[in-house]
Amino acid sequence: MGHHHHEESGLAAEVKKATEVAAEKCYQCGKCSAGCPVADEMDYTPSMVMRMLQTNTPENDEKLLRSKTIWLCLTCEMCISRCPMSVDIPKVMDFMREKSRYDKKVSVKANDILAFHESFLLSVEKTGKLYELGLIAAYKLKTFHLTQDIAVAPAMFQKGKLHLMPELVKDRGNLSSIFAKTIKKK
Amino acid sequence: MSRIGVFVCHCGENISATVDVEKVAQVAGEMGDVAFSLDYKYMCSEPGQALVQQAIKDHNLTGVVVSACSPRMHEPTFRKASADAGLNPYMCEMANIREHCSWVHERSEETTEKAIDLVRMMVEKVKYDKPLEPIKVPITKTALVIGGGIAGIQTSLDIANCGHKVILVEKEPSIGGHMAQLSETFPTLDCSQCILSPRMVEVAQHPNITLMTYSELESLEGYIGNFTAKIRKKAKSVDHSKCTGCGDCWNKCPSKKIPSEFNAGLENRTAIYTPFPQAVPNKPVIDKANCTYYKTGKCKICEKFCKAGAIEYDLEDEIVEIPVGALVITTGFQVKGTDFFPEYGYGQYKDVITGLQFERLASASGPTLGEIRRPSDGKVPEKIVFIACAGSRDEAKGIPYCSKICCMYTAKHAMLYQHKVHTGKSYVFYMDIRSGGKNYEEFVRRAIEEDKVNYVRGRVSTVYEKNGKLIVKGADTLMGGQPVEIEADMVVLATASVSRCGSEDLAQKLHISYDAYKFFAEAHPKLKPVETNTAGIFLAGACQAPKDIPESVSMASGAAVKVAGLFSKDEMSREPIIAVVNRMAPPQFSSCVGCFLCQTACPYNAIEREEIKDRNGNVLKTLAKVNPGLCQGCGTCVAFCRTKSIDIQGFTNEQMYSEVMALLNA
Amino acid sequence: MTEFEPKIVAFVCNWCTYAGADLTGTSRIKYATNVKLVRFPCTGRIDFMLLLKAFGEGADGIIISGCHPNDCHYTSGNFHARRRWIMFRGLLNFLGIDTRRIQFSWVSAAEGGKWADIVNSTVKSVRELGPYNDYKKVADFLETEVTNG
Amino acid sequence: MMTLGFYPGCSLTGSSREYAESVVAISEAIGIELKQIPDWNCCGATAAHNLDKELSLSLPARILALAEKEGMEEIVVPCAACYSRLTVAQHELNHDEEMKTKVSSIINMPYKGTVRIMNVIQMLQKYAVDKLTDLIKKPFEYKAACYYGCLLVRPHEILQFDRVENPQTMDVIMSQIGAKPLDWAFKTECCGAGFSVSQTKIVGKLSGKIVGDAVDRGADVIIVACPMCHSNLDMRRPQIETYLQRKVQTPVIYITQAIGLALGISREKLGLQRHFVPVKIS
Repeated sequence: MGHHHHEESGLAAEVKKATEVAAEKCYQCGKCSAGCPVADEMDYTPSMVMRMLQTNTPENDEKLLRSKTIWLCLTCEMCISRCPMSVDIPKVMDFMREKSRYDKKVSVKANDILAFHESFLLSVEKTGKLYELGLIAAYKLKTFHLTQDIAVAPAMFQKGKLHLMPELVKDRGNLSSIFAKTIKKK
Repeated sequence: MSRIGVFVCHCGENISATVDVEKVAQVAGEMGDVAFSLDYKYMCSEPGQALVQQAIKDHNLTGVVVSACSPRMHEPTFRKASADAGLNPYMCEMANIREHCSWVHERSEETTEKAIDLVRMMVEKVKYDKPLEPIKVPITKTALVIGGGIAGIQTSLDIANCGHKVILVEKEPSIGGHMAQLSETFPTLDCSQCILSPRMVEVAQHPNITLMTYSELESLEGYIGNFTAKIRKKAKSVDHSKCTGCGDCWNKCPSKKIPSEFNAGLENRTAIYTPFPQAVPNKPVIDKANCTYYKTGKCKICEKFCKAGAIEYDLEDEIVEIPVGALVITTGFQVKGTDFFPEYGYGQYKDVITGLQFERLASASGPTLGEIRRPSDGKVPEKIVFIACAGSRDEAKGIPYCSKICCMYTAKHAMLYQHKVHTGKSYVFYMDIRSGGKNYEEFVRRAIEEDKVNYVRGRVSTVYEKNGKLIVKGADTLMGGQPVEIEADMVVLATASVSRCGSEDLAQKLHISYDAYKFFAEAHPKLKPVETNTAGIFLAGACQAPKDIPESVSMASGAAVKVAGLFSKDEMSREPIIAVVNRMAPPQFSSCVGCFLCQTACPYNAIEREEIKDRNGNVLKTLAKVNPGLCQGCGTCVAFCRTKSIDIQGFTNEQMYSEVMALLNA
Repeated sequence: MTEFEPKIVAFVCNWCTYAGADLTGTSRIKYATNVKLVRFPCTGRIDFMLLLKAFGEGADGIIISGCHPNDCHYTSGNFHARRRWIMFRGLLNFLGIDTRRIQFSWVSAAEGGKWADIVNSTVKSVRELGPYNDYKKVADFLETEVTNG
Repeated sequence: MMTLGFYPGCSLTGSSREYAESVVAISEAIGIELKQIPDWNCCGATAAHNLDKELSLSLPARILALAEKEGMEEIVVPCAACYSRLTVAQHELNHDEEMKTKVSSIINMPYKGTVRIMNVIQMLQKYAVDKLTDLIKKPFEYKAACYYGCLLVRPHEILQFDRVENPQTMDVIMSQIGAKPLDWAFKTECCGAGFSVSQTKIVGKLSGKIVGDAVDRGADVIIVACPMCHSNLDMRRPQIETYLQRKVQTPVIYITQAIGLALGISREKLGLQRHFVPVKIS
């Protein structure tokens, strides 16, 4: 009793397992790419990403994990909100980013973006909240963009928008244990 | 004791790939009362049927079980074959081991076991089968056609030309349907009205056709050959026998702001109106909902100007009852409006229009007399974008199917535009080009190669208005999904074709099935495309699924032949699957106690009272009696009967019990 | 230990569910082999004594399926069936029969996928309920109480 | 005075202080006391779901669990990003029992998933709409381009807030306080969101298109309900001007600030002095 069982492997299969998004649903209409605000900055447009998953070749899987596209996706959800087949591309992007980072395949072109995310989470891990000054400092150290926004910070202080000292969550043990059990586990 | 033959079909490999057919035949051969069994590649083929017939004769069979496909497919085939070999056809049953077994399970022992169980079930049933004789019923040789579009027109003419009476019912004031609205038709570009109008006139003048416009089916009772249709003739407020169609009334009517249905809302009409100048009949009706007189009690301007004195405000809806022998349903389709598309502006941008609206713009009889001018400011669009698959093939919008006609009419639209606006640029956003049809692909190629229409393979994400332009954001998937932005003057959406609003109600009145999208269901997707599951009711045109003109016309002629075939005889045989009340010797006469619960349950008023009298005329007992002409064999009465006195032939209590026991006591 | 395979009988109408199950086949959608269909002209024809009989003969579960409301080929048979089912359910409760063993549903001729889903979900739920051994009670009831209406 | 749970989120304590200030100010004016969730943490924002799914569910779950512990039935989450993360996480956990159990053990707290999460517009719809008209001291008579961004309306299946194309809820509230909301094309286009620091050029382009369209259609002011959108449209104005190749002075203010002005609350209390693009309207 039951269905044919094909042993599925490759990135598309991993995507399906983790996100329940089936790449084969995509019929390449391109509505996602048409509406994506950063499609023209990407190395592969969203519809192209789905096509590459469909080809199910190790070469294309590798290209995707090393692409700039996955890090440029803003999760604005425009694609899925208009997708005629309800293919949840943002979920696919989240999965591929996570995997790309754990597999150490992040595109050098995405260094800044990754650095920002990591600095952000570092701040959350240490303080429980976003410590903006700390975030900027950590980001600058990671990227060597030492002079970026040099004019903005003083203005922010002046407008009362930056705190010198972080606000701290009291139960920081709880926070670091959350990090230990999730992102730091792998 | 019965002598039963079991015939197991391989159906090529359709059954034998998952069911061990040899084993089924062998086990069946060992079942009680089974005198003969075999398996064969194609039971339904001529040699296959011959095998059944030969076995009936050789083994003197009293019953036959064909273990093959669904009885809905081949029961008539094998019953006829059995009858030809001298067996009563109702002694032949089918075990469905294809649709209900081989096609829905993998190859396994369980699958074969299940097939054997299904065969056993039917063997048990056959044991209790009784020879039945078909019921003869007379045929009313009048057809009722519902819907006066091209399908309805064609089928009416074909039936009428075979010499039979036709009543053609149309709910609008004129026949013509969508085809009358079209500009030119693909792939020949001949003018739609020019080829349609003569047929509309022919319908009106045909001695065998009674045209009832502005009318709708109210209810339908009866069965094949013997239906009774009630038709509501809506009050026209104009006496058409007096009206000359001069037009004074609509020229003077002060209510001029009603969106014209015929012009797809691009132009207005008056409250007293004919839908279009070539209407048939070309006489007006008053649209009561929009008429000043009906709304306020004052006006009557049309009456003042009517020289013929034809205006009659007091006319009321009339319901007529007509006996008919068959029906053809040709109610057509409708297209989604632009308001169905939030991402294309919710229908708020005047210059985003539907394909049907474009037809009116391109039509010589349309609001712009055939010039392509955009609705907002009458400007000739210099750049025009056509969006195919607008709503179709879109699961998220609830329309996963292909609307079938859009690829072709979009190519036609772009071509017409290029013919009319030589300096213009046109773009077609498409997903696939579906141009299967005679000269269809050539037509699309002509649009691309000769008329220089720019085809872009991709869907459009959004359209918005800015500075009098429509910004179209699409993508070119043949360029890796590269975004394409076009500043257009007009956008035409090839909106999805959907079933007519109200089709569910109509299906329920007719007791015919419909699919998930409310298109009417044909009896078999391949071999019975114009029949419905209800005998005597046929389908033609886009009420069954989206289709173009040639397809609608062929289907209409097909349905007409079915009707003409039915009407070629004076009476017909009906399946004797009807209820009967048992009879016994006096003094009981029947186990029926005359409670008449069955009468309350029967949807067809088929249960009558029968009085059993002695020689002196004294009533001894009152029993229920089934009128075989009216009974349709649903069996609801059987379930209601407390004394098990009423039973349904072919599905008797004995048979059903034996089937269940056979299944469970394997 | 092998998994318990319940015996399930489906009483279906000819026009909607039988045709829907045909469509399941035409569409090659797979489902469990446990369910076997018995064709009736209409769900209105289904005599509920027959259901008791089925339990009495060893069925672990029953599916009754016909046309959607208003879609009955015979106008109203499915309404009668539904009304009778509501009454019958009371009787089952009275007899102490778990009504989860009877699945009442509507499957149209267009709903091939839905039919497969119903079969599979019924097989699953009846499998969880386990074999049905109380049928003797029903059979006795049939013998003594009901035979005379 | 009624009390509602309050999750300000990190931005509202720092770079978007004025949003918090104006939310609190108008809540007071309509009779609502906002009570912060004790010891709340960051929701994880874009970074968490970009890098680790379980983390992106656990951080919001801790916040919601704390609110539950405090007995809060409804919480107001003014930051659209936090609102989105919290709502999406709650939805995912409610539809995945296994993950719910797992996350509960990660945060080491019981988690039910029953707290109702509201954005500021929903709070206004529910508790202020009928009072607002009476409280207006000085109608906000400006042409306003209401900018919703992504996170208030998408994913619609989960958020179920407003319609996904050309939403109207902010427009309705703005017209209630006297504004003329504009029909414009970029209401729900993305501003560049989390790229504020890492991809300032992209932010300049995306936000530039938004500001450009609003200005072209005659907007006096752009109204937002998201700190990320605000900082991109306001703080990144130099990059926007580079993209548009023109100077643009049109201010960007929070819907709560606009309402505050209409209710006659002082500019300082509403934090209007904290913007980069000077707010000259009053």
